[in-house]
Amino acid sequence: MDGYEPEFLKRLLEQMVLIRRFEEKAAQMYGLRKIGGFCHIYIGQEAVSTGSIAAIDLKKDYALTAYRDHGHAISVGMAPKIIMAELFGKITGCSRGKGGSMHLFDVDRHFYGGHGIVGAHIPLATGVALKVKYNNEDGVVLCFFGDGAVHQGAFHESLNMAGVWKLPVVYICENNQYGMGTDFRRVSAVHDLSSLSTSYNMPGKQVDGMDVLAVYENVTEAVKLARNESQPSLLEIRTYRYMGHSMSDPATYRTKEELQKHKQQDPILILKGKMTATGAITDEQYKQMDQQCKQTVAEAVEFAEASRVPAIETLYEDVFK
Amino acid sequence: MDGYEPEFLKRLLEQMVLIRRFEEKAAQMYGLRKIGGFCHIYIGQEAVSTGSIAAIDLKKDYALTAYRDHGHAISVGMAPKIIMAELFGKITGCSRGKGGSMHLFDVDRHFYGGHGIVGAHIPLATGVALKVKYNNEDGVVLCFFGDGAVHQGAFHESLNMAGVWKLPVVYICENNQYGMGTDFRRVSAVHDLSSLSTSYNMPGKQVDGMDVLAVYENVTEAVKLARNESQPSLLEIRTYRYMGHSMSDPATYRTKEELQKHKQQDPILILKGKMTATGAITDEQYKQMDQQCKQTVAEAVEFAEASRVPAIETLYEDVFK
Amino acid sequence: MPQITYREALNQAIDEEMARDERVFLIGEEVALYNGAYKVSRGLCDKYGERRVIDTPISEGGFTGIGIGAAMAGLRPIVEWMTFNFSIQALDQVINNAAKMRYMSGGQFHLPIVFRGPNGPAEWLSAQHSQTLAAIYAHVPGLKVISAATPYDAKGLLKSAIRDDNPVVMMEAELLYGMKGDVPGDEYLIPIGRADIKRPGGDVTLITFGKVLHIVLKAAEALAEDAIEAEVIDLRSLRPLDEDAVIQSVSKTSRCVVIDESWPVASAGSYVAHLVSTKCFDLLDAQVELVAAEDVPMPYNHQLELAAQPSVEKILAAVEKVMYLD
Amino acid sequence: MPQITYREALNQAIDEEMARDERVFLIGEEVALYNGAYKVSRGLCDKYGERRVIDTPISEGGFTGIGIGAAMAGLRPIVEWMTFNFSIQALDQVINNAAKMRYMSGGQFHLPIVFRGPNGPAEWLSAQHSQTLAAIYAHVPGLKVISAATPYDAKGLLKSAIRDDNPVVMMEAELLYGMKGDVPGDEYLIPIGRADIKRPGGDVTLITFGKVLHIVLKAAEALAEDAIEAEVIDLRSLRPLDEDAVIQSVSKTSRCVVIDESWPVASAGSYVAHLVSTKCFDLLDAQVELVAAEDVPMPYNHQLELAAQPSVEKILAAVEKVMYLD
Ligand SMILES: Cc1ncc(C[n+]2csc(CCOP(=O)(O)OP(=O)(O)O)c2C)c(N)n1
Ligand SMILES: Cc1ncc(C[n+]2csc(CCOP(=O)(O)OP(=O)(O)O)c2C)c(N)n1
Ligand SMILES: [Mg+2]
Ligand SMILES: [Mg+2]
Repeated sequence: MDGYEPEFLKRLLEQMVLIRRFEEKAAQMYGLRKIGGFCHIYIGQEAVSTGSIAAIDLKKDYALTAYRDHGHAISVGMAPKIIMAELFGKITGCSRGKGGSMHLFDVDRHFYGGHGIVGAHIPLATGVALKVKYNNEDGVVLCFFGDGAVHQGAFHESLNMAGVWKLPVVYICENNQYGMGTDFRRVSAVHDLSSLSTSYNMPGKQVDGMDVLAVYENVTEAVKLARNESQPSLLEIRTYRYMGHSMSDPATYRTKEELQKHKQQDPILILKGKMTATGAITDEQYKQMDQQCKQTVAEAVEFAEASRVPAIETLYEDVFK
Repeated sequence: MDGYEPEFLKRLLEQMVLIRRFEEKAAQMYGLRKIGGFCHIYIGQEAVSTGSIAAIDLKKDYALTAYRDHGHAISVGMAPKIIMAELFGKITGCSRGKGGSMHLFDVDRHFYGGHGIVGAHIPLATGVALKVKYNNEDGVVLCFFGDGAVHQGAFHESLNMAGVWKLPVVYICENNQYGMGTDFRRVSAVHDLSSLSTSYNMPGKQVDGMDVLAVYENVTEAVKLARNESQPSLLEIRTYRYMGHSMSDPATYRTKEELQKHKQQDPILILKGKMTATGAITDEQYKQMDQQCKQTVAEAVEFAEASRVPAIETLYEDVFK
Repeated sequence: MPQITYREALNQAIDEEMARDERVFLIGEEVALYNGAYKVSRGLCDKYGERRVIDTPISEGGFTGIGIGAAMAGLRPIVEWMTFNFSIQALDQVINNAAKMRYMSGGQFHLPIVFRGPNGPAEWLSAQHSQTLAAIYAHVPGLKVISAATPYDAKGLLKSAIRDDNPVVMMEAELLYGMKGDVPGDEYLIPIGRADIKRPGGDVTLITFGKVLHIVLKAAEALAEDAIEAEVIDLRSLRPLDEDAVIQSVSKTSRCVVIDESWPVASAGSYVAHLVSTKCFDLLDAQVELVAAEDVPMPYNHQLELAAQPSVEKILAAVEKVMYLD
Repeated sequence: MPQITYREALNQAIDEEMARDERVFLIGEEVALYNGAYKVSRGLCDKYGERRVIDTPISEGGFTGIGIGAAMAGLRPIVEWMTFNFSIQALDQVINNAAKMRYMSGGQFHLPIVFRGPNGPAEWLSAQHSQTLAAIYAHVPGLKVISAATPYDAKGLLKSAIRDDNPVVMMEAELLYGMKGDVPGDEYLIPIGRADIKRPGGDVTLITFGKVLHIVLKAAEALAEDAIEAEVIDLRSLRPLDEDAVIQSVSKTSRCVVIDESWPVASAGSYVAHLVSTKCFDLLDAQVELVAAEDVPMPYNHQLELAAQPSVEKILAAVEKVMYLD
């Protein structure tokens, strides 16, 4: 905690709370059938997108992730109402109601999605890093993916090329222990996923993903390597998702005890605890912060509700430039 | 050399000479346009197929490789004339003139190809190993591929599953230093390819591929692991091809000196040298052996020449059983 | 006759064939402990164990190829793709290995393997998760390609596919899994390569396959109210294609609409339309119309999503055209 | 006008566009130090260096996706596939990412990227190395799909493709790389989406694209000896398709044969045949015939290999059918 500005800590805390409240609301709206399809909730993992993206400068840096992308979208600074409108399939959504939950994008904030095919965005992120290096820019790319994605050929091919070409990219495996219903240990020949980095001649490290400051510090280190030495790396950030894989998954493959155990490592509680201990925040201030987040999310729903559905003609738009 | 039966050594030597003579003839026939398309010559690498396949029992074991497959076909015991007829596109060829140089098969000898898409046969070999384990058989599978193939996603996906499921397979990377015109160091983030095994929780080892006995011994070890403990492993067998990638490649990407240097490590000369030193073979016997091989190859050409081309109706055969 | 769901019908087919033949096994993501992403394999792991119901990592190319290798070596794998969208990652294995191995080995191998899973759009899934990939598989010689629109067909076709000694791609549909229908208790097989007349009629032939059959039947009912009797042909198999059944029907009706929820260009539907136009040139009283998906990626918003797909209205409009009622 | 090879025409196109726009780069296997497996990129690495001409590992899915990511971020990659056979490994990247990214982001991204390489059979290569994959790409909305049959078209189309702000798949042909033809010294572009009449005629329309154009032209010459004037239309672009050009020609000739060296089922050729049959129903004097590859994997033996492909004889037989001369 030493050396952190209270304002910075508050920003991290507030962002995590905002994600939590947003996701609770999204789940609720899904139940009300305002949102359809696959909806993957980020609750439990808030520290990962928050701590990681706090370590980069989106004016020059980039972030990409898979379909469990609401948290990242909030972390890059997208307005919750624009995200909620997208989940509602409204024309005011970031993707004009065409992408939905899995396909959030904000080109101006350098948030390049929001991708649905497991592992298939890893080459894309690597290509963005190639562009940064090609243009001799000062940027780095954060590429987020799940523990399930590391067994895709795309992971291997991308990391090898990033290793050969020394691209400025940080590969962040959000190991939330499960790929859908599968415990990652059942499908991975090695259980320390950070060790996969050795095949690509890059550093690899396991990070506690429930501690947003640990995430921030380790990503900051990896970003420095990428920025200053164009050295890619792989971080395995150990985290946990509280809800099922998607809204349709009852998550019967794990015990209540396991879930409870992890909830005691709640990323919001941990940071809040540290901050109250050092006086960086009072209970009153926290309540106010939480209230504010709830308010923001409620307004997001109002906005989404009030927005129009896309006109049928838009079906034929956005195919080509 | 200790402990080897002279007959065994002679068999290895003869097989390598037969492959060499066969390949010289194939190259010549390609020049005469008796053979068309892509033709990948194995000269320089004879010790790999010879030493490896000598370590298995094809009654219960299996072998698969890529398109540079003439050597393996001879090592599993396919008749040179059947192979040559296939290269000539004749109906008497192992694949009825439909497969050609890249697609040699002998189902009875458990030689499952002969495959043209780089890396794509690695899952197939893994699947054969799955069958062995499924049926609780005593077999093992040798899966050969080049240094270029390890950067395919298929390699990564297959080795992970073999590692998780403990399949009886030995992955043999024939590192002949080049994938087509590309020095493998230019496209691989790590230069010790055997080290890729660590990502899959399996042993990995580099082996001198110009020494047929080193190949034999190391593959024997790996086969034992696979057979007795159902433990897969990865061998990087370091070898060198004397000719271009295929018949159309002048191989200008390497120096004459480099080629000469490697030719001094010729696998045939090395074994022959050891055998003459210990008296396991005389110069006269070697000449006779060589003569016999040349004769076999000449007869193979005669057979191929005399064979009929497939009738046009065969175009529609072999699509379905 | 017992009424069961499409999902249960598939489950029974797999279960019966696994009981019948020890070489049959199921492999794919979440098929074992999770009982299948769409619960098609419910109970099978409990019954047959993890040796014969195998959960894989998310490695479509890899486990599809592993299935093919196992088939070369004599097993009879059923490879489940969680959805066909993900099968594109395995396409090289299917096209270059499964479809060609027998041919390029001069007949030395045969490949008794089934690739199956839900194909086509469900709801609110956007572009990457809502694709109908029938055309790609139908294009490739060396494959058999089938599609079931009812629980009855699902069971009978899947059992035939599992017993077939050649690679069979079977297309199911997420939105059909819950559909109920009559399925006999006694064993039956449906031969691969035969179309099925799902509704007889003499005025116009409607040719289709897969999930979209059900809206075609609705359109046929609407037409019947106007005294137009549509014959609805469910191809059931795209490869081999039952050309005779198609030609026979069009010989009778002289008018034809093909309905395929795939994109229109280079699709199975457009091929069938071409075939009818060519083979029945002298019989046709009107052009053959194709009702296909709109030629755009699939959007997320549900209204747009529906607008992108064939509908009763679009089918009726096409029928009006070929009957010169418009 | 200077006579140069098809290979040189492609090389000039890339060279000129790289000189013109710093964002254009070439990536693929063996494109740099080896100067290309088929020498299309000869000299470009010497001229532009390894920053802009990038050799990759054998990782089709990976480097294709890297190209797409680079395009999302503002570069203009040319991805070379050594042959289209290997592009199946990259198909998920093309279909699910390149073709859909703009759409599913609601227009936030555009993807100025070209995927190119030789498509279709060469000689003596057997099943895995001799595929014509036009149908698969033509099926997918969000892509532009073009094919050049002459050096002139190769240069003009490739330059347009590189300047296009959308993903363009360009199909070349190994057996055309050595072909010579007139190519102007001055810069020119050929618009994507327009067919080209390669031979005017009034008796029958022959529609084709790619390498097979040359045997179609031979067939047209043979027909001319019998006083049958065939109009030969080179589609040049399968997506978008120049429907007007096709309809206009058939309006004149009333007879049509489509020639496509792909397998017949669900092919671009069968789609065009369907389109003509439907749009020109009242104009046609005969059924539209399709000359395609035989519906089998490609064999190695050269006679069989030739028998599997469209030929002058097959085209003449089809023309005889549509002109009722058989
Ligand atoms: C190629 C592919 N295969 C299968 C799926 C279906 N699928 C969606 S998410 C998922 C699990 C992914 O797990 P993980 O990578 O750990 O990410 P998490 O959901 O835990 O964030 C699967 C199998 C898919 N989207 N893409
Ligand atoms: C997927 C795929 N990409 C590209 C090719 C073209 N190709 C054929 S061989 C080869 C080089 C392979 O090198 P390596 O694996 O080292 O084997 P070697 O030829 O040295 O035996 C390439 C690029 C192919 N056959 N398959
Ligand atoms: Mg996970
Ligand atoms: Mg090599």
